Amino acid sequence: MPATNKVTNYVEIEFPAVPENVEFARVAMACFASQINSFVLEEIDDIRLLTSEAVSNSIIHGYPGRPGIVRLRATIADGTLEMIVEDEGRGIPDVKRAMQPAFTTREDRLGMGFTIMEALADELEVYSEENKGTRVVIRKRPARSA
Amino acid sequence: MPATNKVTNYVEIEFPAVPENVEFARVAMACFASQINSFVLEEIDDIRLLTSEAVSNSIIHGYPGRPGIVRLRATIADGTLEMIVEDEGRGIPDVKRAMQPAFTTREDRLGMGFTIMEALADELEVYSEENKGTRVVIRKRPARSA
Amino acid sequence: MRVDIEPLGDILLARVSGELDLRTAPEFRDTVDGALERDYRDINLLLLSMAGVTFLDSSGLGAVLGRYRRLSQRGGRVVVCSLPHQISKVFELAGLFKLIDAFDTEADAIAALRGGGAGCQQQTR
Amino acid sequence: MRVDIEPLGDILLARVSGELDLRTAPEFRDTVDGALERDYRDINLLLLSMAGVTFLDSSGLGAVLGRYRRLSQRGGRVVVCSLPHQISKVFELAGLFKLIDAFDTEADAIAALRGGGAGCQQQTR
Ligand SMILES: Nc1ncnc2c1ncn2[C@@H]1O[C@H](COP(=O)(O)OP(=O)(O)O)[C@@H](O)[C@H]1O
Ligand SMILES: Nc1ncnc2c1ncn2[C@@H]1O[C@H](COP(=O)(O)OP(=O)(O)O)[C@@H](O)[C@H]1O
Repeated sequence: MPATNKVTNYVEIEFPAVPENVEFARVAMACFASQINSFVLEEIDDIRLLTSEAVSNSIIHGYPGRPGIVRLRATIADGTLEMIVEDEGRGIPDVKRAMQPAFTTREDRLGMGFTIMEALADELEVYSEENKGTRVVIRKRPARSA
Repeated sequence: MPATNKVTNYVEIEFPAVPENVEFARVAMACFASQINSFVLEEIDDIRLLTSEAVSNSIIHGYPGRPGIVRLRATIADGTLEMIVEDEGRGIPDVKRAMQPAFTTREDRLGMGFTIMEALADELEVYSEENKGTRVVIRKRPARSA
Repeated sequence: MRVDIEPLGDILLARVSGELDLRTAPEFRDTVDGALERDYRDINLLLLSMAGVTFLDSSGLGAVLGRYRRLSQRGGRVVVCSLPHQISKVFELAGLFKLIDAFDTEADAIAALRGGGAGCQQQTR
Repeated sequence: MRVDIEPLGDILLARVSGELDLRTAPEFRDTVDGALERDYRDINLLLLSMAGVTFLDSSGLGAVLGRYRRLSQRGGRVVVCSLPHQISKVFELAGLFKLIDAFDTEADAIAALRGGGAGCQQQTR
């Protein structure tokens, strides 16, 4: 069914920033992404990982020890998946620095979330403003097009 | 983990009314519902079916031959799952009649969607207004509580 | 969703697997009708073998019932077999077993179709 | 997520399965630390056998690295084995193989831990 590659489709999802919802977000994104038939299983696994890293960051760093909401918007256009993960949390004062390998503001963490995302995404954009929130844009295309 | 039964959690999902998204809605609801640990596999299957019937109705009957949006809101409170499936479509002139077994306005269909939903849900409420839209509220509790 | 068609003399066996819903029902219909109307016009007994069906809702039932109506019109018959528990439950809820006979196995269904039996070996539900 | 603990003399074998993420990492940590600090205080070699792990992200890696740090402090050692391809990929991307040796099988890992080898039988990735 190569036709799906031209269809534009989207989903918008909103949920509270609690660890219970990270798995939900992964499953939802993996299922939505599989509408692009030319994604192979390993790419769907990459999408699960990308989702998990971005959503976990919003929960831990965006709303540390306080309630909040995470928004997820995924779009399929021209055979490319775009995922936007957004919070209205604490924000990142220095995005460039935050994206460096091993940089973390929590000592129980690795600081490798953004590094993993950069490795797996075709494109990664991070927009953030202190005390306003963070928006992570991830684009992924099938390596083998249909 | 019986604690999850007291947690209140929710997800809100929005997507275009196209057949491609029925499977997505099913998978998302099944995954979210499984946060209630005492649901057995057959009950999760029932939730997939309930979701499929309500979302398919919004797509076929709510927006016949035209684009539209379906909204899904699922909430977990006190160990009960509540799902709200909503469209801003054509609406149902006579809900009571529409819910009768074998009633359908499309001859290629069975008219058993609402009958199936009534059988599987603990509670089913249908609110509709002509040319405004339809809202289906489904509640389901695990038969064996945790 | 996938349909594998196999002619067994006077019977057309269609093995269905995957999810049969609003999205996939048209493909199911086209494959089965295509086989009956193009490749096997002399066959009017259809056996839908559903062991591999992982999901079916009322849109899927509608597609099954559509085949039943078409074949009934030309004096044929449709039966189903090997229904997983959840699929059997949907047939039951929708009252479809009143119209379409169900059997536990392909062999049972084939025997009944050839014997012209009314489906007394019907699957325990 | 599930951790099954089995003492093998001087080695504590922990077989991990399921999804290791932000939600399940605390349970993993508590189970492994509980075993090392309560039930098997004399053991300071930990083998994490991960054949059954179906998902792991940087929160899961953090939980693995936390056990490595704790055991290193008391002169112990942590190694991993039987990593599924996708899990191995996450370890690799995060550079964790620089700190933690990986082996193809439990037997390889046990031999290396007992021989005190530095991990030259490291899993091909
Ligand atoms: N959504 C977010 N809101 C606020 N800060 C964030 C967010 N995402 C990332 N950060 C900041 O960027 C740092 C690096 O993130 P990352 O590379 O994912 O590593 P880690 O999550 O292990 O700290 C975090 O420690 C945090 O300070
Ligand atoms: N979301 C909706 N919007 C408009 N009409 C609806 C909607 N859902 C159901 N209906 C009406 O109710 C009837 C019965 O629905 P249902 O029992 O699900 O059977 P079927 O979908 O097979 O027709 C439909 O034929 C349609 O006229």
